[in-house]
Amino acid sequence: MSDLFANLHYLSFSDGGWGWNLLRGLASTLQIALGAYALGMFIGLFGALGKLNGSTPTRWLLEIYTTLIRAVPELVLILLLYYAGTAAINHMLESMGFRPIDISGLVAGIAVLGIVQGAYATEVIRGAMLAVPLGQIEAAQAFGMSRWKILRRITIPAMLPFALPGLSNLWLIVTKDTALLAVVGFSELALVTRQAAGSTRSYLMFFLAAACLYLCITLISNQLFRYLEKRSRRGQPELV
Amino acid sequence: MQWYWVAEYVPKFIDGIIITLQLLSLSIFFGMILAVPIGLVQVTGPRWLAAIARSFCTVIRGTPLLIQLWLLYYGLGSLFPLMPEIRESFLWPILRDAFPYAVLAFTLSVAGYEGEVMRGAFKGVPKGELEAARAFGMSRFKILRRIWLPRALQNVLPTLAGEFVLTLKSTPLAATITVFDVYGVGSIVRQETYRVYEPLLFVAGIYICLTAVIVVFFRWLENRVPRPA
Amino acid sequence: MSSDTPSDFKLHRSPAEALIVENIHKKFDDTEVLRGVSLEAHEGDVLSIIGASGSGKSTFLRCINLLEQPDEGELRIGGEQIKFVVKRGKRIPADMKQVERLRSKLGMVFQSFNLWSHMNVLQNVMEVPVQVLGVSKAEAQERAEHYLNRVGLWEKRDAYPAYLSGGQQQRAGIARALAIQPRVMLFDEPTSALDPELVGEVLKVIQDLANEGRTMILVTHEMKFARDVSTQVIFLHEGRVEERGTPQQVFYEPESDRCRSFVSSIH
Amino acid sequence: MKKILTTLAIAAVGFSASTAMAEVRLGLDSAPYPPFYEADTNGDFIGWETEIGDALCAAMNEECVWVGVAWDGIIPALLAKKIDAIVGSMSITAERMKTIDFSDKYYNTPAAIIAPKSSDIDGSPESVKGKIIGVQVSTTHQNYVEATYESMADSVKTYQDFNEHNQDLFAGRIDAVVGDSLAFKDFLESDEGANFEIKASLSNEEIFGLGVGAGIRKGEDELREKFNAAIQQIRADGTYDAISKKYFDFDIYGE
Repeated sequence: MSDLFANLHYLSFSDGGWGWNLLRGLASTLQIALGAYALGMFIGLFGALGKLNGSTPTRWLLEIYTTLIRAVPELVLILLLYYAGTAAINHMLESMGFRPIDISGLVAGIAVLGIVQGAYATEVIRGAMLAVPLGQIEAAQAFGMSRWKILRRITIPAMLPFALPGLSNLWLIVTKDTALLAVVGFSELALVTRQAAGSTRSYLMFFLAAACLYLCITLISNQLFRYLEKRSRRGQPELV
Repeated sequence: MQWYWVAEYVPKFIDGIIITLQLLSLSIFFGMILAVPIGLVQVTGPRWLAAIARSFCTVIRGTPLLIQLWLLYYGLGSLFPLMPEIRESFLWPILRDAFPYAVLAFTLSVAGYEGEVMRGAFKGVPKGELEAARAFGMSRFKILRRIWLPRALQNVLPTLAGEFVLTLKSTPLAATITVFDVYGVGSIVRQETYRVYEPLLFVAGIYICLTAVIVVFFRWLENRVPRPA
Repeated sequence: MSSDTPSDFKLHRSPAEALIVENIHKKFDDTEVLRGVSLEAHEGDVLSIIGASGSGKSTFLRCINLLEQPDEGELRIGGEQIKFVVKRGKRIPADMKQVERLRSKLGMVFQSFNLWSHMNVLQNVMEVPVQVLGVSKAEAQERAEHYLNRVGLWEKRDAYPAYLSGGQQQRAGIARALAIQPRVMLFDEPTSALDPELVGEVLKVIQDLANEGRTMILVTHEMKFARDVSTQVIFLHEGRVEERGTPQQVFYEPESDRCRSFVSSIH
Repeated sequence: MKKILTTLAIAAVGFSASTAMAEVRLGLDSAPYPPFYEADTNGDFIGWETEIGDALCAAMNEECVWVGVAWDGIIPALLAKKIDAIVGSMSITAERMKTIDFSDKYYNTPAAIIAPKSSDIDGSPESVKGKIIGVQVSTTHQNYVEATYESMADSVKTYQDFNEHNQDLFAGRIDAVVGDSLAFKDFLESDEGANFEIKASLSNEEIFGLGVGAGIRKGEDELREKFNAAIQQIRADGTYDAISKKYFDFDIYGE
């Protein structure tokens, strides 16, 4: 235990301390998480619309997508998409006569986690859209709103209160899933922690420090989502 | 795509599947045993105990499992040399092995997530049913055993399959602390054959099958247990 | 009212004492819900408690089997006095074992049925005899089937509560209470949660039980029913007994104005 | 919705901006492997091998960037064109040559087995009987352990990261570690490593190969030739020795 505190200077922000590096790792973690979350939402929104209104083949494809993604461990998916995904894209580009592109670790990380998030988001948003009373949408149709406008003005705002608990959960999942990118060597908080721990051999301290940083993200996010949920629920009685 | 290696590695994959299933069943078993009291004290326990249980759930759910796993394995491991007496103790053969750390980490994880689920489940049992049990003279413990707990478990049953699939999907992390589960065996194949995608696809296929088994099992279980409409 | 009933008195009244409640007070926060309510039931009595909503009649019934702890007052069930102690300013039963034993002599029927939804009807009825009274499974099943037959629910014994109508659920609830072979049956507005067309089947079962000579305490809104089955009617108002007597007295010759205007609704 | 679209737009711009392929991306293990390479507290890679790599790039007249990847995924990363060359202490072996090409060697140091000072392990297969041996995955050292020790030892544990088997050796979970003799130096000189020592130097050309070279995708002979030329050049002009002197007191190039 004394060991734990004797090495506290490794956490400092001055020379020889890993403080800044940990914060940089935290910044990459947040960057990936935000990017992947946004991508996941995007996929989720259109995935949900596709599942609800799409043609039969679309629905089948989406069903396969959500089922497979939710049945395979994230770690395996990340490795598969990380290595195979970029290779496949480049292969495709080359066969189409384009130059291969350099997909940075950041973009790859965002894409991989975003695709995983998308599967879960599709289900959450689909469920929420189903919970919106049909009458509200019919009313909008009756007043001559276009499909896109109905989606933007009525369906999305009306489903948000139903979707937010699930979506906030997804955000917490994606922030933690970023740690898996450490296994492919992407430099985010978990990997920086591992490097720092390996270099200084202060394993306990650095992993505790990282755990605290992740916990901070969670706690702050919880507050934020609580506020958002309250706002999105304006004009509605308490959900039971 | 080349699959020539599959036959050679089948025995290793079977070992890996056994390790994965052991990891899964042990951590779910111990995790649920912990989750029940963690959920219960948050609903009915003394305030200090409820606070401890709540903090436990927050910490477990708020930090990545990978970090928890490394913290337990490498973090605790770094303390052993400071305590030579541990190496003399009968526990050393257990503490030395990586598998128990994986079980511990996943158990705590299941306890944290399912503790939260159980809290909701206990809370969701209609007050009237508990009151009826009290009115007929059941003791507190008997009410818990005969009415409250079965009802709470019945409440969570539809969500359990999903939760267990999530646990299954997190077991590959154990490979990062030298436990050779299905994923770990897949990694060996990747290293030895220099094939990247095929072993990963094979591993993904195994997990899909395991997931299907869990889902089908719970569907069967659910059909055996009546649901209030 | 003496808590020491002389044996000659008992002989004189012939039926034995079943339940004696004395001077119950109950406060929720600062609201006094019960301000000294007493009641005496002997074997074979059917006591109806009537009153407006909020008059405290349900709370009173719940105090009898200590689902609520009375702040003051005494309870005797089958001649056994419940002991209380004061802990941290709260009056609580001294001996939970005693409470549990006495509760198992009171068959409670709830407004919202409160059947255990993870057990089928038969299991619901067998549960307390087996688990609390220590009756053997075989005997409990025999008993349960007997009482289910009584309430006309024998065919539904394997059904789960969620698949029964409200009236059937309440009849199952009555069978559950009967199966413990209680000293006293307690009914807490047994028909209030039912659709009007289902009220009749439940009232009929209760009526039969009354005719059989069971000791019952009944909190109800069904005035006509109370008038027809009761041996005694108690009118509660703001936590006090405003009027007490035979149905004839309470419904047709009430002394209190409040009672008169309340019961006028059934004429 | 607007926000989501904006974020996606930004991501797309970042995506297209990164399509330029001007620089050579040199891949190494993200995990520290001193004194050859490790990330410093700023997150930059430092060490003997990164200095040599920078010198090679200067000699080749190329812009280079260092990219940390997971060791067990470093060949897939090369094949997936996430990196252009592996400059991360990868030994040239026949097995790897089936999948990738190598430049000429740029260093060669012996492998070693380390164990507690009190241990009677002497490097022979008999001496590891009943012991647990740790080794990093996807290394020549792993191949050596499997070929030489696995049948005798209690078990072999493989690790993702060089430091993690050292940590487990320190924690007493394993009895010996096989790895690069120079890479052990840092550990053996630390407080944690004080109770351990090199028990034996291990040699087996067939397994350990001909030394460490830069790993390159098959078919990219032009880049390989450039590396070879650059290695010759820095050997000849004294750059190689100047860098090595800062880290080692002997010739790391080997005979």
